[in-house]
Amino acid sequence: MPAERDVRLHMYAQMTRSRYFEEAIKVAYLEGKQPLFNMAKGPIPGEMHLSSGQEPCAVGVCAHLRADDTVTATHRAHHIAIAKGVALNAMTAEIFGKRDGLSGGRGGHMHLFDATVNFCCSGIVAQGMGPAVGAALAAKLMGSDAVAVSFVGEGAANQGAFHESLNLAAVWRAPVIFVIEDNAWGISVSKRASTAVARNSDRAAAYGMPGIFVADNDTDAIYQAAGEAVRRARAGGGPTLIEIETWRLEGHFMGDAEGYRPSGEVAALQARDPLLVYRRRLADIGVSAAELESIECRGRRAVADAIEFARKSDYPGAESAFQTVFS
Amino acid sequence: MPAERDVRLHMYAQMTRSRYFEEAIKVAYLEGKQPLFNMAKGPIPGEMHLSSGQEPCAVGVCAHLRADDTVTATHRAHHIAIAKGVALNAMTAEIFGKRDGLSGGRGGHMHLFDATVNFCCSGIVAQGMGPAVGAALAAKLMGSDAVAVSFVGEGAANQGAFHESLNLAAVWRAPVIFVIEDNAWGISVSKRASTAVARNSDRAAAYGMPGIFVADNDTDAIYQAAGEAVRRARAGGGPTLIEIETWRLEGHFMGDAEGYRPSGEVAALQARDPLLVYRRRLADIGVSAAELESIECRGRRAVADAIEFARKSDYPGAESAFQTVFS
Amino acid sequence: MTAPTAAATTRRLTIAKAMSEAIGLSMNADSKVIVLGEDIGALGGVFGTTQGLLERFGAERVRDTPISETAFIGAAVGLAAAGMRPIVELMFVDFFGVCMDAIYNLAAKQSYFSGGHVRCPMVLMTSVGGGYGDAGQHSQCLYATFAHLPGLKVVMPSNAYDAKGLLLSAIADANPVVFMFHKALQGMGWLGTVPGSIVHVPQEMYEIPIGKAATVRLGSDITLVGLGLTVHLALQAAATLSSEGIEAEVIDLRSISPLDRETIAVSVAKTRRLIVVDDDYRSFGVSAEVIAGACEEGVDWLAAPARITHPDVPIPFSPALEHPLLPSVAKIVKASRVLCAGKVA
Amino acid sequence: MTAPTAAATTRRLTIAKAMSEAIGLSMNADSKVIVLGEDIGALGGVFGTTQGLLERFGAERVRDTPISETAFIGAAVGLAAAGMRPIVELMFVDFFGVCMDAIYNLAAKQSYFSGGHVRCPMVLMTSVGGGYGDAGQHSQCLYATFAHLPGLKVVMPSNAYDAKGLLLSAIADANPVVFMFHKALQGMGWLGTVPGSIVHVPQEMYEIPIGKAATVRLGSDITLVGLGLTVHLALQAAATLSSEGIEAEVIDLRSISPLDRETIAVSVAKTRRLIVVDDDYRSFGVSAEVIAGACEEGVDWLAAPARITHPDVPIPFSPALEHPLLPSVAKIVKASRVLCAGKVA
Ligand SMILES: Cc1ncc(C[n+]2csc(CCOP(=O)(O)OP(=O)(O)O)c2C)c(N)n1
Ligand SMILES: Cc1ncc(C[n+]2csc(CCOP(=O)(O)OP(=O)(O)O)c2C)c(N)n1
Ligand SMILES: [Mg+2]
Ligand SMILES: [Mg+2]
Repeated sequence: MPAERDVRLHMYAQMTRSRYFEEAIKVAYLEGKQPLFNMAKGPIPGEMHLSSGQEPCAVGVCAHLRADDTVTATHRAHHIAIAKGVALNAMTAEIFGKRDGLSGGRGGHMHLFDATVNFCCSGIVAQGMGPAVGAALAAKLMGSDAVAVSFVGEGAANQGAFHESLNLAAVWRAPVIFVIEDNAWGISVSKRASTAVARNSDRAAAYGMPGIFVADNDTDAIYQAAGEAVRRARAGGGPTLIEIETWRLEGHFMGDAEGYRPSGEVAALQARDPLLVYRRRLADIGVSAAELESIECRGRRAVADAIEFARKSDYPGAESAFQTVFS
Repeated sequence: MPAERDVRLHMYAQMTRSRYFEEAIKVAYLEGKQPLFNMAKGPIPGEMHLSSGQEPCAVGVCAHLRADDTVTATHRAHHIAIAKGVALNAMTAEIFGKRDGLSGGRGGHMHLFDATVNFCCSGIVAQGMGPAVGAALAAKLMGSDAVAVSFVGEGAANQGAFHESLNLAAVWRAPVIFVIEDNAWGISVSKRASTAVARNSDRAAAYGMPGIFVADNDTDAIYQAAGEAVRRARAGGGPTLIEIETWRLEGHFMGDAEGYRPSGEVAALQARDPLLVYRRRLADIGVSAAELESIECRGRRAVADAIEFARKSDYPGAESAFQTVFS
Repeated sequence: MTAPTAAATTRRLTIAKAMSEAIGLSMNADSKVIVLGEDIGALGGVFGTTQGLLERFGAERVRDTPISETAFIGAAVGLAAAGMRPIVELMFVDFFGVCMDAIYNLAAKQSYFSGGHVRCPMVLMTSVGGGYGDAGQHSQCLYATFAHLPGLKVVMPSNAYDAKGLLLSAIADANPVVFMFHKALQGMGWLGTVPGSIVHVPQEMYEIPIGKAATVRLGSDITLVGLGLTVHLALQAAATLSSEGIEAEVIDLRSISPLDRETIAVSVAKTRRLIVVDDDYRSFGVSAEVIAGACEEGVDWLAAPARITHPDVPIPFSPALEHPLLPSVAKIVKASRVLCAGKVA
Repeated sequence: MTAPTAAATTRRLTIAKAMSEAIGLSMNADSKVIVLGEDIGALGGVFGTTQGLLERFGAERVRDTPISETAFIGAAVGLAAAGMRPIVELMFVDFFGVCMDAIYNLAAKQSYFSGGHVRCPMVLMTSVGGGYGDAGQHSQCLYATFAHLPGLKVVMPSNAYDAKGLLLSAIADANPVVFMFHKALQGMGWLGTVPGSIVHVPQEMYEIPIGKAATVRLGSDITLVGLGLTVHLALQAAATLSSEGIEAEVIDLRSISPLDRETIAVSVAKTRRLIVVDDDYRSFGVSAEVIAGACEEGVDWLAAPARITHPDVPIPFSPALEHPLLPSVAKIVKASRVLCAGKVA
């Protein structure tokens, strides 16, 4: 069944909030990095991987998740963290390396951990998959119907951890859903050039698990596919692999000149920006312009508040670098 | 087409030689390890993984190979080394840790390297697969029609290197054949308990390459399947995955009590010993008892000579431990 | 803290049995403790670390895994994050190369990346050491490879008493602990065992604190620092040296990381002579850290500190090649005589 | 052997350009040289190590790979065994955990296991170092992690001249060489670069011998040993110290393994004071090996040797946390003053 109206509004709210967030991060990230771009400078140093264009993957899946469900994500995780309900202020402060950040500035944008909603991410491609299988097994052993979801990019589907984790999940019948966000690129290397099959969802057969492909970055279709997978997992039906066709509207990381990308590709994708598409769809089902604008407005405010919170927060004291190495 | 008569006799000769070799190694290995079994003692210390029962996999595939074709094998490699044409005397001396061994006693039974026939093996599960892809690419780049074959056990099909290597081979259209010797066991863990699919050959679809399953440890069927794969590879048709149902007639390693193994399993397999089966088949096509016996006799003599050669060879001088760390 | 001498009779166990016992007691006490690894079920562990556990606790809590170290060690990290206390076995430390990311980038950093909000209470058991002809991919020690990386605790017992106490501490620890056990001390019949590793082990639960070395022999002339197997070599050497009028103090590190620098410093301040005996590769290893750590403190050496280690070459298969490369009682005695020459003179 | 000062004008290149140039020259000279790795084709390497090579040599010899380090580094081992000379890039050294077996159990031991009959002429290029806010999985150095393992040579240049010469030596070597390049010296605009790393680089091919350190500044009071980035910190500190009457000798290791113990020994025999500056984790690292190696030789120290390193904690993201943990000119000056206090007094 298609998503209820309120679920769709919720997903739109999350998508817009996520996009506003990336736009605000983009602005803050570039501060101090112009005219000469130097990754080490400005309020947000280091690499920055934006998720603009991939919001449907995050919201379509996470709309089915509870706080006690686990999500492990990757280097490109802002949209997923927001959809999973990670505290926006603390997450933003973390990205700014501040004391009030999720981990007091120790982790940064590639290492966002929020125990309250069981969210984490790691910067090593595909390495979050094993932990997701473990979290799923933990739920099973503790007699809970919680599930785990591991988000990865299509490039991760060629990493050994992908294979081992899917096999192990299937052998254990673990309640885990593997979600591949196929944005067609692994930095500068195209999926076609790196992957021996057209659809990674076909690889599910190698593990005797259902493999679902969702085309066209379609929020409602993702919601539906994820819903079935999550229900199956909660009911003890074991793991599912879902590959979602999505788009990367930005460079791999901020500062990526994207010389490798066919000219016009990004423009063509922007014309089909999933936020515009979904907004139109909501209007078609009768959601008023006023309602949409108020959703957008709330999102903008939440993001603005988070950025302000992060900027106002102090830097951590140097001594705290030595704390929490061990618990 | 089925194998020519002379090819079949050649395969039978290799199989018997291989079996006699394992029987002789078994005897030598147990010297000094009785009554109290201590792996460190005797003329052959360390782990010993015998291949008895798996000879058809080795001869059926290697019958199609030339000296300039590369083979990478595993911890259980004697049958493959013999089928690939590794010098038996030097190989045996290596297993005895002697100066005349393939590497002067540096490698031992899990690290047999013979550059003259491009054979090597490694003790880390599945790690020989990447090098096989590399050797295949080297042949392609050098304009040769040589191929590479990577032998692994079914347990290796759940290791990340398996997945990465098959995908890379397919993307590169490398002339490599991946051969899985499915003896149903990874030490004490059964294939059923560790593998999410019944047949690893089905996993070939995840890489868009042909996946062939050969049942019943059938030497001629293996020969035929391997022939097609090798011809395809030489012709530029890319990689193939072959899974062969075979039997492990011994423990995982010498000293394995095999308490985990269903009683009667080994006895049942012994009754279908591939050497007996193949000997009968050859008799059926009219190979005389005398001819068979002379083949067996030559094999016994070659093995006896190799063992004697190894025993007579000196131990390497201690100083040689410091040589060939670098070339 | 130090192990009772083998003289104490009643319950003399091998390290393998002591480890199985420690795990069993922990599984009894805490349903969150589970075991994962290759051949740890019906087989009871290739090195006997999980004997009888499958029968007692069942296949839900004692899980044989596929040969997928990256996945099942990664799974242990996720289990630990979710509040379980997984004990995972990496059959041979030599296999770390297929799964190190899960160990050093995930397990080791989970607490730090989360600011202490997500813990990683897991134990990674792994076998180390050679000397029995298993060649270059099944005989390595790699102590420093693990100890160099922050966020991991690394321990190794030299006897069954310490094995049980250290393993119980590791299981109780809120952090990832790499528990190394030396094959030459494990007490598997088929491997042969240094008798000194088989000692009295109390039935009950007890802990040996992680980060504390044990001074297993007192002496005033020279400090011999060892770990695992080399502790026994040092003790035998000390006996010989004593008959020559050289009294060696022998320290069993027990913990490689954190390193008990204080116990070492106190000893070398007294003896002003130091030999580190380490069967890992020589350079960039434990032996260098122990010597450098002592030198930083500004010891007024009576003789330059020395190390007896496996040289910087892969471990060869042939006994004729491997045995001469390993630390030995004779090498320790010889080197100690040289360092103590001044004394005799 | 040592790099010409930046004064030498004509062809001042970044390390990135010098590396691309070295690879291009080798590919011209030898058709067996090929390059494999992630984003080394159209992108020219995330850190600019393969700029222009795809255009010049085509996709057969300059191969973008899937994100499959185990497979493509393993493939490099097979390519090398077959007589090719693969250059493979591991984008960040931090990723070693997913592919170390191919590096340390296959590449490093191929010659030994084969008794020298099968060589492994391959180069593994990998980026190291932090300081730009890339956090705990993209800022590590791990020098000792590689240097501890036999069968590998490990080098790291501090400037473009050495980068080209060391890379040409590595490509010509019959053995696996891990070529580390420090992100703070690479000369990618987007990373910022220590100016001293950009120096004159001759057009032609030349080699810098692997295993030889460079004494880049002569001094009689104290020896400062650095590698990569820390060489530049040591040189700046030496300038300040000189104005205070302390003359520091600065050694650029260039090769981590084999370590040039003789150059270090000669220097400390003269200065009798030693500080090792190393941005890798403190314990069980390069700093410990350099200090222990010197102490073994029996130096009559004027002051206890010291090390300035990244402490044993994961690398934090926030600049407020990371920067204070890194070696700095100020820390070197301060520590040098302490060690030389005796002199001034
Ligand atoms: C094991 C490993 N190899 C390489 C990298 C470097 N790297 C970071 S992101 C990335 C591309 C990942 O592509 P994909 O999985 O499709 O995710 P996307 O960036 O498209 O979201 C690479 C190669 C890494 N972080 N980890
Ligand atoms: C990466 C790795 N993990 C574990 C081992 C220990 N081990 C050696 S052989 C083996 C079983 C291999 O099973 P399979 O691949 O089926 O080969 P077989 O022994 O049946 O021939 C295991 C687990 C290893 N050598 N390497
Ligand atoms: Mg992608
Ligand atoms: Mg098997």
